[in-house]
Amino acid sequence: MELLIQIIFVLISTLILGAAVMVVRTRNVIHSALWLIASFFGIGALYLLLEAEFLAIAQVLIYVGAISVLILFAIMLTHNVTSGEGHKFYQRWWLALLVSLMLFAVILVPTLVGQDWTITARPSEESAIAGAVEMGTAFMREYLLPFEIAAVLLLVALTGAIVIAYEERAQRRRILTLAQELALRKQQQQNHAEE
Amino acid sequence: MADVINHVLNTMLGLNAPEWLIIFISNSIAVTLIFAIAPLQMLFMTYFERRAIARMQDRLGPNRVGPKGIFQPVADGVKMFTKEDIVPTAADKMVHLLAPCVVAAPVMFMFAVIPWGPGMYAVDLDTGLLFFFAISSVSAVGLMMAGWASYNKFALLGAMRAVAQMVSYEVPALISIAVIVMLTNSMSIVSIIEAQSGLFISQVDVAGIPDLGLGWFIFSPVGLLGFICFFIAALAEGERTPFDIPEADSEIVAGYMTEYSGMKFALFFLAQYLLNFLLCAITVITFFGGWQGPGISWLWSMAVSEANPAGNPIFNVLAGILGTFYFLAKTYFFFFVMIWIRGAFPRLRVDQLMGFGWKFVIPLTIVNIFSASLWIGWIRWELNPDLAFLSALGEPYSFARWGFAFVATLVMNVAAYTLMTRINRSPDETIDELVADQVFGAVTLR
Amino acid sequence: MINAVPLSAVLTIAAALFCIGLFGAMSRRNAVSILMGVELMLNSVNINLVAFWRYLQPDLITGQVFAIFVITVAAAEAAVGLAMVIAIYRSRQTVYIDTVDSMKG
Amino acid sequence: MNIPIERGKVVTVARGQSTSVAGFSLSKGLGVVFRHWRRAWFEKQHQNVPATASESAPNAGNDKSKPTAFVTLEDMSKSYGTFTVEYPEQRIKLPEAYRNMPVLLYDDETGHELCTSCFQCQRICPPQVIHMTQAKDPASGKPVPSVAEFIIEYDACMSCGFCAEVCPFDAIKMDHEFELSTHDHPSLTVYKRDLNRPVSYYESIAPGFWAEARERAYKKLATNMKRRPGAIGIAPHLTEKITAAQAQAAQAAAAQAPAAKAPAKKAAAPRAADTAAAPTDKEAKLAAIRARNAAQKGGSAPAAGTAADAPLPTDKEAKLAAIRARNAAKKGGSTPAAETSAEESPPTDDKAARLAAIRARNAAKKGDATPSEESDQPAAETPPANDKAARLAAIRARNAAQKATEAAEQAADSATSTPEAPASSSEEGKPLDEKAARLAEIRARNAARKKGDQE
Repeated sequence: MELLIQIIFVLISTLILGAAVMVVRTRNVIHSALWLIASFFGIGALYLLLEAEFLAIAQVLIYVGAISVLILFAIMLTHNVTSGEGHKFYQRWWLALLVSLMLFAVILVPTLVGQDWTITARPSEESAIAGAVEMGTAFMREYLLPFEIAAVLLLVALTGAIVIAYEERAQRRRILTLAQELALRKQQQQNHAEE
Repeated sequence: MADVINHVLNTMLGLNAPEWLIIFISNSIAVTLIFAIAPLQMLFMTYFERRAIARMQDRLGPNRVGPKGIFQPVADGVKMFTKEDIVPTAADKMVHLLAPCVVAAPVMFMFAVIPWGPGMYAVDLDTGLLFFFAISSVSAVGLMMAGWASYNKFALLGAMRAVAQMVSYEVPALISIAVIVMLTNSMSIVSIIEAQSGLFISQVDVAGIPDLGLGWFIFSPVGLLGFICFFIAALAEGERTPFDIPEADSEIVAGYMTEYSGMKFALFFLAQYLLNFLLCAITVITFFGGWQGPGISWLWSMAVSEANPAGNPIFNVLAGILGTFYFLAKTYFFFFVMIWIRGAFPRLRVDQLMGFGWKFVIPLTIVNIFSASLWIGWIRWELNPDLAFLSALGEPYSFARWGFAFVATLVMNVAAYTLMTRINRSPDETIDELVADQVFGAVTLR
Repeated sequence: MINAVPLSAVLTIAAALFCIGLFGAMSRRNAVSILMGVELMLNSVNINLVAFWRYLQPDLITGQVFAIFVITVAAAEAAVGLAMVIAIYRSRQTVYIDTVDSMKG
Repeated sequence: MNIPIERGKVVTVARGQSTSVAGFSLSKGLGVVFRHWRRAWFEKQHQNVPATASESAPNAGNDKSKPTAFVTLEDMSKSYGTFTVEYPEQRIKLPEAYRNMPVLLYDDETGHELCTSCFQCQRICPPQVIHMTQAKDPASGKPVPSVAEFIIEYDACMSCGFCAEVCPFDAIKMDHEFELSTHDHPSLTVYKRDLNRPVSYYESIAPGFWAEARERAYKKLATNMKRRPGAIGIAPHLTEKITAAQAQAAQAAAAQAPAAKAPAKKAAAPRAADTAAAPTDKEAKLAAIRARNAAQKGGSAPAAGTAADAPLPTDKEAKLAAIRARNAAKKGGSTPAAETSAEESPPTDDKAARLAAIRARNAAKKGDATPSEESDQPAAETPPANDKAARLAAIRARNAAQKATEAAEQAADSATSTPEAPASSSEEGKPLDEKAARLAEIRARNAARKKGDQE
């Protein structure tokens, strides 16, 4: 059974990392967005493997369902076809690569591997908290304040996003009904007649 | 499913199969069943729709291929298989190929969570309902990919409209389903259905009520308003009239499906019809008691289950058959309602559609959540000792409390509905001006 | 899962994802790609949180709760970020961050 | 309730509902659609056309074989039930004025085609798909008011119905047959043999139209039949039958020798009378008809046209020929118009020659007396050439005379050729010089008239 789980874990991690690399490397912005969605799926699968069921489904619902669609919309609204000019990367992109490699190889891996984590054996089957019920109660009890702050944050962010992105249409085209149109035309004729 | 297989293999045939083999067999049977039943449902649904919409328009509908036109979907299917699959040269080959898969695959996932009868479910996730809607939002990504990959501005526009509509109508769908989750304290679909047994009065165990499996949520005002909002959202999610703007023939050629032909087009078609079926199924499960119906509980009491392993498996089969019959009858009734609405109503413009969604349906669902919380509060909570005067309402879960809650929430919901309709009239027009307002050409219909 | 895969393996996966996200955010000129890189980084943080909850503190739900908060923050950030990108595109007709450097207008 | 709507004027229709609660009108709409759905399972909007008055039973709608027609209500919004007509099994009764492809009519009794090939339809046809050639009288080579070959290219015909409207003899009518798809394209060029339809068929599909056109069609047919020698005007597929029947009738007529005069007189009686006196069994009726035709033909047939009687074995033939010759001579003398006489009854050979000679002389005289008449010649000729025109006219007259003599010898041998034989080459040769003579004569007359005008 352990071997099976290890195989699945290796598969999922290759999916996640492979997709992440592709997100960074591909030229076409749309393709990188699609690879991003693939990596979100991989991360969702990893959560399932870690028995965080509600989180996996929330990940799929929020990231794959909403945020990636938002990113795709943004790309399409700003993707002018003549986006070919200029290279996709900074000239000195290798510097960024060096920094991130250094960060990974020198700092993170030694700390992680060297550490001897005190893995607590799984206490017992039923107390394994995976479900949404415990999370709901936690939100309403210990973490009520962060929950409310998160709610306010979302509200502020959304209204802010709308205000920023709202294109003030100079003259909004109202759909006049026939009666209004007739009235409008009569009015125009009157003030035309007055001049 | 697993316990039935376990019962058959171990007790009946006596060979003590290992645990994982039983799970493997039962799951593989479930998966093959789903992959067999889903396309069949789709075939029958296309036939059912064409006959029903034909009768509504005073004509016969397909009756040439096979007796009464039964094999018409088979003919359509063969046509779809044999049609040449044209891919536009400037299209993004890989994404063009992947798009139908990304649209059709989630629909198959959603079947995993649907219970067809008592004990007849592929998997019982304890967040089943949320899983259902999470996976359904993935197909929106598939639509976007299809629209973009076809390198055709009509397809792109159609895709954007479809995705905007699906995402914006997912909000009311989820909120109106949240009401049901509040009523049943769990998101697992199986427990939602089990909570709808009894007779007309849900969530209140009043002695002497025979368990006829009719305690559906629709019979409470909270459920009624939830059903109305959810069904409107389901119509929009499944792109049925009056919300089928994305592939409305008159406006944008075939929406995101313009550049597809042959098998890929059939996949889109399959995904759309199965999504409609599933949305009807979820409507039935959450508001009309899924496979609940008179006689099920009696049969199930004698069948093999955890509660009484000594039961006779024959009753499993019988209860399953009756349950499936109830479930499918109700689901196809709602599909008929979808077709009925398609036969009766014109199509909404995109701005009307969005306005209707955000200004009418979502406020109603929020009000519905408020009234649901009142409903739960009144029925279930013990009374704080110093609020003695409320003790007149009787014990928690008592009939008196149910009556009071029923009346209160009914008044609240009806008031919300009429308020919403009155608010949504454009502010600068009084009733008389609305009368003078021309809706259809030169004649005002009041 | 606990005895099959050591915690450090999951954490290295998260770290790798973080570094890839960092590289993506730093090396791309297109604003939307930068946002994607940031999303990857946030997701790697989430993996860490869930891994710690699963391996070290399965009884307390804190890990998952914080993962949910991170998700909400990521969503809010993505919304505002993309709104800004669209606003910039509408005024400057370009999405390349290095060309958008003057504070005027 | 129909609402008079003038352009631009705003009309409000109160439907009696006081409040317009949203959702209420939606459910009314659903109600209407559901009623249609429910009643569409049982009711039909069309019923079988009752062939006879007795059969107009309400449930006649579902008998698939008989043609069906739609039930039109005063207020169409009250109409429920399916209106689908399952085409190959059920068919809608086609309206009388339905027109698909033109067909030719022939009279059932006499087998005579109504068409006299007057070329009107050929000229009027917008896509020019009608082609016909006029029948020639095998004996004299003169055109006969009947059509030899009639072709319609069905693939290009657009069924506009112009030919049917313009035909003065009601010979060509529009058919109701629309299942004309075939595999081979050439079969869409339809010849007369396939175009012919009996009048009874047309009467069945368009009774009203035929009732109007009946009188004048038959009157014209009667006159034309008299001018058709032998079996020329008869529909091809009926020719043998009709000619055989005529032979029998001739024998029957001969058997009642003394009554020879009676049939002739009877033949002259208007056609309507024949049908009234039809004997009981069909065979007898046919024999009577053929007798009448033979007598009628005998009367008008010119001496040269005796080909129809050739097969008579007995001496009767000589007697009949004599009767005919006498009538032809009588007829020949009395007819006023120059053309018809020449065409209808070329008198005995010497007369034709004498006429031709007279004409030649006049043409010659005219030729030198009036130089100015050349002006109507094509401008290219100069005045000094007027004697040339006269000489030409003289030459032509001489040829005409010579030809007339040859025609006399041939008259004897052409009698043996069977009437159906297509126009043999000899016939074409003969009419040529005759035409030349006529041409000269026409020019002469024109010249004379022109000179008259100038003074």
